[in-house]
Amino acid sequence: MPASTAVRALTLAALVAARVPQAQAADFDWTKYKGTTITFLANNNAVGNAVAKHKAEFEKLTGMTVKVDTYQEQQMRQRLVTVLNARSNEVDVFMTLVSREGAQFAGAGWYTDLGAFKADASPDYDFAGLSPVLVQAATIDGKLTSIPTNVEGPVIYYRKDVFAKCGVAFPTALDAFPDAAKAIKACNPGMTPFVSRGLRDALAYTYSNFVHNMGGRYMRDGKSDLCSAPNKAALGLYAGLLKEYGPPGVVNYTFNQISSLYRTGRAAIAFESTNEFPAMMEGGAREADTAIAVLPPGPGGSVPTGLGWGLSISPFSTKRAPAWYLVQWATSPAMQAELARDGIAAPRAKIAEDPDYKAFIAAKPIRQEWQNAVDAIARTGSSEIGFPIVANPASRGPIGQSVDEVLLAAKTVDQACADADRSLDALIAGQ
Amino acid sequence: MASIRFQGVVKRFGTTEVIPPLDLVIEDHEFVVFVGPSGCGKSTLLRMIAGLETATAGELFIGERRVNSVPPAQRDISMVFQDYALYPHMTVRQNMAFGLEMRNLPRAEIAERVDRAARMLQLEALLDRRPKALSGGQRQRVAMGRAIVREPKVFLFDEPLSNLDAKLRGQVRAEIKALSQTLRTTMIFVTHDQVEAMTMADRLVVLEAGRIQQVGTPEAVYEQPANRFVAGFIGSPSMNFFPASLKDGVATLADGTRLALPGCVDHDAVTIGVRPETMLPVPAGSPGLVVGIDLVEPLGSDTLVHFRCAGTGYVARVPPETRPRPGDTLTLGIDPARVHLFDPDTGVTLRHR
Amino acid sequence: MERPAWLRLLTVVQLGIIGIVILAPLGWMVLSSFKSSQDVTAYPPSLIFAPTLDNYVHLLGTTPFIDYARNSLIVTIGSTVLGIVLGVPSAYVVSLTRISWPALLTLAARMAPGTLFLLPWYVMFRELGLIGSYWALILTHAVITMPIVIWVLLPSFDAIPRSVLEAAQVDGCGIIRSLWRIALPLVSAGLVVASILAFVFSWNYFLFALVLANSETKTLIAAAFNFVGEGSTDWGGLMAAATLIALPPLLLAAAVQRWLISGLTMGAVKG
Amino acid sequence: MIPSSGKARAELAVLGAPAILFTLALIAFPFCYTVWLGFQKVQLGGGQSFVGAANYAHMLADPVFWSGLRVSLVLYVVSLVMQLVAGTYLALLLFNAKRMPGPLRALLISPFMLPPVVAGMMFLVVLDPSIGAANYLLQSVGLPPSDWLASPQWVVPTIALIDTWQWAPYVALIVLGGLQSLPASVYEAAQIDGASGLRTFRRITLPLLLPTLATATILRSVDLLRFFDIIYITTQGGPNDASNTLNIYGFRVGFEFFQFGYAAALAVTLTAIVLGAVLLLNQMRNAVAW
Repeated sequence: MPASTAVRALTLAALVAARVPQAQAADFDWTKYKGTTITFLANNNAVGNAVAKHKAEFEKLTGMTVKVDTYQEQQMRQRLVTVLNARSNEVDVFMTLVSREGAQFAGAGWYTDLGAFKADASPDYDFAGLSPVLVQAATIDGKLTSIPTNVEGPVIYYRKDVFAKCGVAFPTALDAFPDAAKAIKACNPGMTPFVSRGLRDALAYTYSNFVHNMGGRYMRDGKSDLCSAPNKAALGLYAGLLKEYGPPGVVNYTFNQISSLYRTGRAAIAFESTNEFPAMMEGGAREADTAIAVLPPGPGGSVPTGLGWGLSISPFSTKRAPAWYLVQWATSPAMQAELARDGIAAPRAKIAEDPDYKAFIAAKPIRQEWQNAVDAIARTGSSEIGFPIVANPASRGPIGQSVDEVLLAAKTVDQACADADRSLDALIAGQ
Repeated sequence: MASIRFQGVVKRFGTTEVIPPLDLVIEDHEFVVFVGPSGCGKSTLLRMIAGLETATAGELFIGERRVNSVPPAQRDISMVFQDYALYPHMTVRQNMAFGLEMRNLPRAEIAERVDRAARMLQLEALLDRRPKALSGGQRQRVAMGRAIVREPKVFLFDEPLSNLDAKLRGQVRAEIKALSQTLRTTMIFVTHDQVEAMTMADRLVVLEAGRIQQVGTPEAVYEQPANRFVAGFIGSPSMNFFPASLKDGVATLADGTRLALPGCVDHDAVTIGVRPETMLPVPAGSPGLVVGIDLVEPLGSDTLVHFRCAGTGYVARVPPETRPRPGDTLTLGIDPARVHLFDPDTGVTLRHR
Repeated sequence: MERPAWLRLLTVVQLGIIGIVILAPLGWMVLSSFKSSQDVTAYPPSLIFAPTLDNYVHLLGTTPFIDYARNSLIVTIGSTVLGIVLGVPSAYVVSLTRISWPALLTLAARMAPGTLFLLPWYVMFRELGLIGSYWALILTHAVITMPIVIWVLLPSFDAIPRSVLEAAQVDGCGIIRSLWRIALPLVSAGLVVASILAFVFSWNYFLFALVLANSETKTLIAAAFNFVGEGSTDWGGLMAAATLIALPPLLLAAAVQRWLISGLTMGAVKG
Repeated sequence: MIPSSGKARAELAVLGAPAILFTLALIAFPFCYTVWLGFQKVQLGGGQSFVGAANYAHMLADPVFWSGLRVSLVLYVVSLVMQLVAGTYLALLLFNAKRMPGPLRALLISPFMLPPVVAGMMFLVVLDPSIGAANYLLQSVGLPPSDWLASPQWVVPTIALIDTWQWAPYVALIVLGGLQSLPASVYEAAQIDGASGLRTFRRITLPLLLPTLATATILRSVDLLRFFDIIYITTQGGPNDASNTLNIYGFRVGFEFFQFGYAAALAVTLTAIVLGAVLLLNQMRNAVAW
């Protein structure tokens, strides 16, 4: 983004000077669109809820009114697609997962290019401070589809007390994982040694980390590559862990079952999103005995999965300029520091230097571990979840299916990967 | 008060013609009974007068007014239904008042008319009850009351007595007859019961398959039936029909019995009709039909004797003192003057004996 | 004939077992709604726990539950009334004329998957400027309520003796007046059942509201999904919400159960 | 009975037309739009091209469609049989327990009044393999725990069980009505003929109930062939495609994968299946009418 270089330099300087939350540069008129009402279609996750929670501050600051329409992810997408398909101006700002639907939405012209709006940002809006990895991921065909709002990725939550009691060290390599799980199962039979996502349409999120750490990738030379040696190793490892050491019914597990299981002390290791941190710690029972780490490296090194929700503006909105005010406010350094204290990892490295935030992190050791994991994700993360094709959402099905088939012992690794390759090649060809 | 006139009226349901072209005039003040077996079209005729069915073709007049396309409510008729069709959610009073309300009569007049009708029918004590709390006979009277308060030009009755038990039926029959004499209104009464028909009618209209078989006073229809159908339908038990041949004033029945029918024209084949009550026992050896008795049904006032002749079953009505027994042989005399002759092919009465 | 005592006992015992099977999940839901977030995920599940109203307090305090409930009531009552206004005369005409295709036509919507309607309806109501108004929901929910009204009432109308309606005609009622003065009072039990069922099915329907409502008109049932969210799955809260959402239909069922059994069965048997 | 006078016709039209017009106004466009969409390849964000029957050809070659069809039919048959049996059984009990208190009766028939969303959530909690009460109950009586909704083998029976829990009472209501309308004299005759209770049921009650059961079958078929709500809440078609009914699949293709043309083809196919089944079942009902 060459055009933004100057802005970046400016805002960088500004940020150093002004780190107090809600500090406003005097020359930026937040009240320019006073009286305007904008509609925000939000996902009912930590990010969406946090923005909704602070919306009164925005309304006070700008004199605008925000209508927050919150849905659970699937319903939100259903509504969003319906609204955009009808080219309706009903929604001004919406949340999007670029790593999932980005290519499709961008192809459909359903994103406003936010690059053009950056000029109309408050001086303390440090655009350059946003995670370059995420900004890069949100840029499609040179257009900025969305502003990253958070960074998240699956990390290992584990019970250090159980590891200590059983005399097991946290594995330093991915392929040592089954041994650790086995040892825990042996010394603590009542406890689920390992839990992660088994739900077909949800597991690409956790599974991709295994694929990348094993040195695999989804696609090679325009073909599905699931039967390559690293991919097969990842498939065998992930499905095997869940099959041997996972809880009953893990094939239906996604974030909520996983955090319930871990929170109540019935799992030794949980591989789940950083966003689930508050849910895992709820009630305080796990704060003392939990440690957090990224997935141990494998033959492919350590490539944590990292992605973020983004805030986008509908191209059919008739209030795109006011909508941008909400987007820049929600993604501003000041707001992101606030959000971080609600457990939403900010896509801005500098937040970590915010004194209030520092104090917050320092209050509990586990928070520091969590922050470290988030940092690692932001630094080295890959957002390749599923196939890097326009039909990314549809590609997640066969991936999940291959894992579940092995997990349920319906197919061998070879059969499962070959079948998945076939479906995915058809999907790629069908585009 | 009005006459009713059918002119070439036809009724078809889909492609089925239930009433072929029909002409009929019912005079003012007349009590006419439509009678016939079920499905003969008598109810359809009545419902056409009411306006509940529309004539497919032809013209229908009430008084001088052509009513083909006049809705029921504007025909100035009232109707008593077979199941009475009382409004279950209204009291007796409301039931009777409803039709008047629909005509926007003043309240006082409605009350007055309802009271008068209730008095006439002895319904005063029941006025605030709902139909559910009434006996069958009471409901029947309410249905009549509902018809009376309207003070119509024509009363229509659609088998109104068929849901009553035998005793009540006789009583109500008399009441209706009395009513017709009090009100002097044109009344049309539909029934399949020939006793009702005979007892009530000024004139009978006997119908079969949508066609009028005969119109006439009960006596005329009984004594001079127009055809074999009417002869068989009116009168209980039915008239006996014997196939025969007629030559030189003597009829020969299928079993060889010879009956003297003086003055009759010769026919190779003829149907002889004899009413059961005109076959009376005569001393053995007298001229007559010699029969073996199959079955005896004593009715008290008379006794029915069932017998067979040339394989067909017949009935005679004999005085009880005869005391016939099954297996006995009986000689039945036949009065030549009361014998009916029918064309065996068309069923038409042969007038020229 | 008097049934022997042991047979009656057997019936009672079987009913008891079935009753437990039917009511246990409901009971568990209600029980869970009074559990703290710790108790609700405890294993083994406990029957004895310190009951708390937290879930309800939280639900009513932090979510626009009351607003959603009001929206649901407006949409449900609106669509039930519309369903009755459209369905009652239609059922009467079908019953009178024996021409049944209109009744079948109204069922067509029930044969198609609900998702089929979402995209086109959104486009349609947007053109009409009705997106985000209660009308979009009332109209689409009436597509559900109207056939219920028609099919429950049809047999009730059919059961009215034709002669009663003819008597009304002779008495001077036109068809409209005979519906109003004679037929409608006679099918009042059926009308109660039809209204209740229409109300319940409209209250329970979520798919259309998901797309046609906005933040201000969202119905309770469409909002119910929001209680399962990432990072905050709150089983106790979910069960509290489920309990409250289920309450109106259950209360209605209890209030009119006697009519329901006679009225519905009549409708269902002949329909 | 309706005379064909102009006024009567006008009144009939005034009464009958609004429902017809309303229905047409609301469903004609969606139906036509969907049929049309089924012949298009839809470019997200506007623009589509006519592709003839390509979506339908794709459907016939799509293994997920066939597995969806199979799941739909299996779930349909299993649920229907369970609901008819359980519903009839419950109806017989209710019929015999005439002096049962009203509120209790209301509770017994209440599940079908419950929002399916709520029923789904409720069973999600009860049947959770880790925290659910159902497994605890099984284990406490010495039975092995089940994965319920998480087992590819058991997911369809489990969903059928949930649906039966919810809808058997509805079937029971219908059957109860049928029982109440059976002429008492038939039973008296059977008693005089010396038939035992079971034989009376099999030889008299059941055959006489057939039309009622046929009605219940039609009413349930319409919903069961389009099975959606409970799966949408609980498994979304999983594990793998074990509970992926045609309706769920069509929904996912449309709103998760954004392939509107193909989704429309699936919706049209499902509608045709339901319509065909209803017409067929209606014929059957006429055949068993007495």
